Amino acid sequence: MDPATFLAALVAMAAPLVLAALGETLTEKAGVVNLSLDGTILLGAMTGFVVASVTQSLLLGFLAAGLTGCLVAALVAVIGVWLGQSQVAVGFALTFLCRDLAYFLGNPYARQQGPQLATLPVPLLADLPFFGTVFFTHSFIVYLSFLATPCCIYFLYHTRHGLTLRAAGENPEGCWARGIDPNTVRFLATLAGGAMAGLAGAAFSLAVKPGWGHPQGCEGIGWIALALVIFGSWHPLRVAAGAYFFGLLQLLGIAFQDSFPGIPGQIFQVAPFPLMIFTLILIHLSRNTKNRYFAGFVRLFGSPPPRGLGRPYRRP
Amino acid sequence: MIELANISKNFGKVQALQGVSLSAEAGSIHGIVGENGAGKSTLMKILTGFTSRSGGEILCRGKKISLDRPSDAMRFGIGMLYQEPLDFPQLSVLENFMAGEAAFAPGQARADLARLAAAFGFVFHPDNRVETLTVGERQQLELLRLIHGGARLLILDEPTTGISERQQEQLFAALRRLKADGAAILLVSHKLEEIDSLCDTVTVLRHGRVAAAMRCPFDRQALLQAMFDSLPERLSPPQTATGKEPVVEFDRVVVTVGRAGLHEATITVRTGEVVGLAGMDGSGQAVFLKIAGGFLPPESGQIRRFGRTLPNGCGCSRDVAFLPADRLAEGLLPGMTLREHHILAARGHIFLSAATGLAGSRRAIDDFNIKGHPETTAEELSGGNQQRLLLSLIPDEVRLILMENPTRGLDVQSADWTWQQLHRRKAEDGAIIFASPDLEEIMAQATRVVVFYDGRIILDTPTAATDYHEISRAITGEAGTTGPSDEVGRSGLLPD
Amino acid sequence: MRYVQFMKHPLFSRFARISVIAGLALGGVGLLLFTLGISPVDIGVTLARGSILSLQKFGHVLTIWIPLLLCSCGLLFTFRAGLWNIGIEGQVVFGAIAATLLLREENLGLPAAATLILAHILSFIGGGLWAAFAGFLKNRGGVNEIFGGLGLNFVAQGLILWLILGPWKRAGVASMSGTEMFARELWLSTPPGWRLAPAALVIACIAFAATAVLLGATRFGLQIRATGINPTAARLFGIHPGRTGLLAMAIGGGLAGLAGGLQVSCVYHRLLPSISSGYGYLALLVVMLAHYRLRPVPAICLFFACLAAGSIQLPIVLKLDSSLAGVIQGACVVSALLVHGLQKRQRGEL
Amino acid sequence: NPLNTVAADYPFGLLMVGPANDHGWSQAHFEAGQAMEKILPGAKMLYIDKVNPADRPGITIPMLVDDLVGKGAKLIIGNSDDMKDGIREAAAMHPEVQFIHISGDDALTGKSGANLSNLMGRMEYGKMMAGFTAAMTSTTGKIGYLGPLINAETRRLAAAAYLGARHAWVNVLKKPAAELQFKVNWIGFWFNIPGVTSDPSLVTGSLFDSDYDVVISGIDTTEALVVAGQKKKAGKEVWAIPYDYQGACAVAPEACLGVPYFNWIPGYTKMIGEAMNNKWQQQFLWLGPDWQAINNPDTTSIGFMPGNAMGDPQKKALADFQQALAKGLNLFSGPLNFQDGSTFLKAGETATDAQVWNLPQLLEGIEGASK
Ligand SMILES: Nc1ncnc2c1ncn2[C@@H]1O[C@H](COP(=O)(O)OP(=O)(O)OP(=O)(O)O)[C@@H](O)[C@H]1O
Ligand SMILES: Nc1ncnc2c1ncn2[C@@H]1O[C@H](COP(=O)(O)OP(=O)(O)OP(=O)(O)O)[C@@H](O)[C@H]1O
Ligand SMILES: [Mg+2]
Ligand SMILES: [Mg+2]
Repeated sequence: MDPATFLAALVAMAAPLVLAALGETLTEKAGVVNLSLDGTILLGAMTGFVVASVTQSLLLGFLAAGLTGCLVAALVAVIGVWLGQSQVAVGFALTFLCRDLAYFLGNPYARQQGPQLATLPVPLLADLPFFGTVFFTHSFIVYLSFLATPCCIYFLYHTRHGLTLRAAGENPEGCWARGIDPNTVRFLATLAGGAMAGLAGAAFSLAVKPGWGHPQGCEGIGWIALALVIFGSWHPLRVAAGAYFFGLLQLLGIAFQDSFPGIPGQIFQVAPFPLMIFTLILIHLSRNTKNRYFAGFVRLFGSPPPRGLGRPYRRP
Repeated sequence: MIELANISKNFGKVQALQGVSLSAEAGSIHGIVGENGAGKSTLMKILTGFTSRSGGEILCRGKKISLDRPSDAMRFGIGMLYQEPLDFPQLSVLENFMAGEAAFAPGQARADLARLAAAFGFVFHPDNRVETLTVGERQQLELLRLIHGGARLLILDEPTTGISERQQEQLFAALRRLKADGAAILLVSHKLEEIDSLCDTVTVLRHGRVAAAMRCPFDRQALLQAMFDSLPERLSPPQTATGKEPVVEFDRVVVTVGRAGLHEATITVRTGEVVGLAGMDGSGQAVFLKIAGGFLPPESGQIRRFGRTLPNGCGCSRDVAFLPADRLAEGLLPGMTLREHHILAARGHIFLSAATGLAGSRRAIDDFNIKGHPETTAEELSGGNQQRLLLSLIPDEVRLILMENPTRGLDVQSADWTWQQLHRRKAEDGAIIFASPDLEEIMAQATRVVVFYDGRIILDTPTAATDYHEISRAITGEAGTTGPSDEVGRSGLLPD
Repeated sequence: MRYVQFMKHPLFSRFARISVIAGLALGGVGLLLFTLGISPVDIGVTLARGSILSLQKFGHVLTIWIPLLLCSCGLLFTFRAGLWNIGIEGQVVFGAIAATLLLREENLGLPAAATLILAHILSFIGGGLWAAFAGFLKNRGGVNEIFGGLGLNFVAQGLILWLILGPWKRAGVASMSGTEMFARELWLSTPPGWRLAPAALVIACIAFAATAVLLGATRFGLQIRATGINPTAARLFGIHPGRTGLLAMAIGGGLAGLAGGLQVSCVYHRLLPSISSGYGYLALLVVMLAHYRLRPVPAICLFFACLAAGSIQLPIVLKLDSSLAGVIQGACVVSALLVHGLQKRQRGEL
Repeated sequence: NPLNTVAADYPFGLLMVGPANDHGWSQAHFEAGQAMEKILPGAKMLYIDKVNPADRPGITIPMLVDDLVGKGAKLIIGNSDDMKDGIREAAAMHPEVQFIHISGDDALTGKSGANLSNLMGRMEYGKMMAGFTAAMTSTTGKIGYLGPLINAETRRLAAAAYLGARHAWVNVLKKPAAELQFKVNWIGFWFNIPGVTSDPSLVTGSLFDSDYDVVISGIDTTEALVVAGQKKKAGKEVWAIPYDYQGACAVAPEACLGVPYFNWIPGYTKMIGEAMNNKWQQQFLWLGPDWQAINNPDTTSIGFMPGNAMGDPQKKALADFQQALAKGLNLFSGPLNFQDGSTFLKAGETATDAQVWNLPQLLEGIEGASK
């Protein structure tokens, strides 16, 4: 197939993953691990589809999905941030609660016809020779995923609130000493991340894999997103790159199915995880090494996690 | 300018502050001194709203103000340099400088940082990560940030622990300048010469209460008096024959952890010795003990225990016992009962029943009269009883006992009793090394005193050959006798 | 928030807490059903009918209870050592693979019984090694056991897919529906009329007893606990935190692997991609709900197993989706966390 | 004739591998089962859907059979090749109950007792029509086949589709056989199991993106048609041919060329009817279309429902093709080679049922894995 269509397919299929992974990046930058991503995405996909097909309004569908994501995230934040319980525990429990809730509530709407997001080519740009096809012939959610990365970077590294957010994840005490309540920051960051995960869900059920069912087809994406955040070592650019890289792997997996009959294509679906572990090991070694060049080299594509990640803050 | 009216604070059952009052005047530097755990930091943190207070009021220019959170304090121009730097190591200098500011203007901030740094003679690369800075530089950065934030009342909590002479000069110059500009400064310090050279007034805290308040020039004697409990007249140290064979040998040991780390420590402790480590918190005693115990590998230099070079990693060998200062956090297993502690400490016992170790722990409870029963969990014990428990866990075959604040939180007679226990414990061929903020204790129990200052062994002498004043002076940094440590090592062996 | 005051009460006992948690969870789900116009009572009755009200169905409940209990025991070891072994799912899979390695061999020349015993030992070792690997990554590679374990779960999943579609596929067939069935004599024997192998039940009970003894009544168990509570202090007692943690991981993984072995030897009689049936993850929920204590585990496992087995009746009888079971399980755990957190507040620890 | 004898209350169980509303394989069975309740007075269906280890972890066929039998089921249908082992085991456990295993052949191979029969439709014809339509429609001459797992049945059907396509290409359109590309992509199971199978949407998408403009679905669910519909909306000239279920086109009519489907009513009526009247005997039924009325729900076992997207010329050509088949045209006739080049049928030979049923390999001219 010609590269343009290939890349177009790639960016389209990676769109929800990018959104979810970036959302989680925001959350973790603020020092909170929201492990419930996989469930959130499914629940978002379900609400998005159901609301959209009941109200026949895609907009409402996406809004509902985002809101659902917020709600789940709020639970994580209340229990994991304010009640000081293990964020991993609550996130994990919610993963499964949300997944099954989605299947249960969505069952009556399973495999029904619902509205789909139409592609809207950008008037002039779409006619560009190569880039037109790759970038400007998609649905709005894909455009959103394009915008998400720069927006995230701008927010995190070029705005006051972004700085505050990173500060809260880095050292909550220091944040508090500077007159900012880290728990509030964390709460908001978690909500934001959850909302993006919810949107990602709707992106599946209304655009990428239209429709709802058991399975919907986006199962497991949440875990991938979590892995990508680490693989991209908490930098939006690297995380997004990781998401596209993952998409690439999957498409190649299909393309080469015949070339390597020995290797089932779906093996490529687990590729991000070994990579994630590898990244973590590298970062660890670079931390403990005396060799400054190696350390510097690793810093290029890997940085340590926020210092306060997963550590609840309580005022003395 | 700002006034604190009988502030009190308790952490759970620990009463950190009781009815403390003090005031800071514009254009003056106010010193706060006191032994470790006196409540200095807590008081300051309350003034910045970092810590909530249990009682008392804060007044600004005479009228009560509500000051419950740092943001309030910032509105009143109160800024604090915390004892343990509260900055963001992985963020850049510039970001640290900007964090928490109302406006976000990197360009502007960069310029301001450069300007201020120049004005105070500091040097910063705005884009370096803060974790690459030294403690001193991090403090300087914080200071500039506070000034930039328009702080009119500056609080500095032990700003000079672990920074170089030069940085100290720079810092003091800066402080004098700020004072001249009419800022009010609260300076927490353990180093009396700093107080002397900088402060106009000083308040002494002890056990969370104001022990004294003075104006400069200070009577050093009275100050020490107020800081530490009543000055003892020379007690005669216990007469224990100092054997010849070495128990612990340090040879040019260097580490850089802790507030001050340890610089080229060389010392030999021989059988029969009871060595008291004096010095302000974080001057190196704790690190010294951890290394001797084998819990912290030295970065350079050599350690031999009983003539054998230590293997790195877990130093757990059955002839050494270590009693850490923070009992619950480092020494005991909260949630586990006394019985379980004793089972773990003792040998044998593969399979356990409800009765296992019961007799043992009962005996220990009686011997060390711990106020608890075998099924009491460690965190339920009071501070003193936790210490008793730790003592009771020392195995019999132990030849070297290492202790941080062995009698912290013990009343007088149980302290004495504890020491009897310890001396009895110390086999003829063993030794005890302990750190204590309480000079009285050192003078009374140690056969040899080693004083640490900024990670260096500044004084090392038989107790008999020194006196209280020399030691307390050495503790605050002014030592006549900073001889080369190997010679000091020998001096430790002088028969008295 | 009535139950908050309730919790302030000094007499707030464990029993009271349990009832609060259950009330919160079941009440919540009940409310949901009610708003959907479904009668919670019908649901309850159907679930009960489908699980405990018939001997045969109870057999099915037990077939779920066994692997669930094994995994939960494994998790008790790791949680005691302060490790969050989310990698347990992969350890179950690995155990299953290890057992299959032996069971699919036609001409091994061993008596069936010996093969079976060997296979289960192998499954224990397989799971143990996979877990130890996660522990090793933590100790040496600084990879947090949560992310490491999660990663290894998916690696194991990839491995099993490759085996089933590659080296171990049926002759002329390439299907995710699994490998060839094992020879009849290599099925863990079930008496006529029974629906589960008594041997499996015995293994599970022994495993639980062993866990109880090891953790509750041996020096080793005490050392694991010490490591989990306070590694720094543990070293003062002559314990190597790293090593002890690794050992705990290995044992925990081994039990999970055993569960996987039983899945192939007496439930499916072949290896399939979803061999773990998600029991590893479910066990994590069980142990969380038990608040990491040993005693409640068998009961909670039974409760969860009943839900899982009974939920089959929902589509048949009430035309509802079975996933309601998962909703109830999840709701229980979340409300447990909520209650524990609120209590922490009450105690002023926050 | 079993139809006009009123039997007593007769519950029968239906185990469906997928959801009862999958617009595919399982729904076809489900609706046939419902029809039984009308056609055979007294017959009453008990059903469980999503019967597969991924959707129902820890639940095995014997367990479910126990349950259905407990609810009084006298006959049980297992509708998936995936259930072969389970049904065999359950049949051994419950000799008093009759079992119908769809798409299996235990009754032929004698791997099971007398209480287990097999039922299947001669879908090769349907697939031939699908392939035929695809080739008649394709502008690029590249036809994709979205395969499930690989076994004799799926090889048989893929091959049939290919033969139909080649017939259209060579004998109707008179184009050189070499210009026809026919590629099979297997996903690994009958429907998408995330993380286990390849994602059918992605596979279909990548087929369309590499200029395969018609995709014939061999899996139970409708992803292929959904994706085709999306691409159509995005302005791409592509089509899909779903599978299994008469109403499958509804998912995206504008992209649907038609659907070869199963109609299980005749088969069920015969087998269940006989069982109800205690005339059960073990048998292997492989029922074909009713060539007179290929879409007659009462008589035909497989059919082909033309879709909105099929052009009139294609419709006409298809009608002729169906005539020819009815007259006995057999596309499984030599010379035919296997994928590896070895001969399957020499010139003049025609394949026996057994040869077609157990097709060991794909045919020469088909891209894609054979095993
Ligand atoms: N967060 C806390 N939780 C519990 N107790 C605390 C906490 N912070 C301080 N304390 C206790 O309050 C008392 C005063 O502590 P504080 O840090 O103010 O002493 P300090 O005078 O600053 O000692 P140092 O000279 O070592 O800094 C000590 O007994 C300490 O153990
Ligand atoms: N975490 C706890 N849980 C239950 N009881 C506790 C806990 N901490 C302390 N107690 C009980 O409260 C009593 C008072 O504790 P506290 O530490 O104030 O004693 P104390 O006056 O400091 O005695 P000491 O002089 O020995 O330190 C202790 O005797 C102990 O039995
Ligand atoms: Mg202090
Ligand atoms: Mg006390």
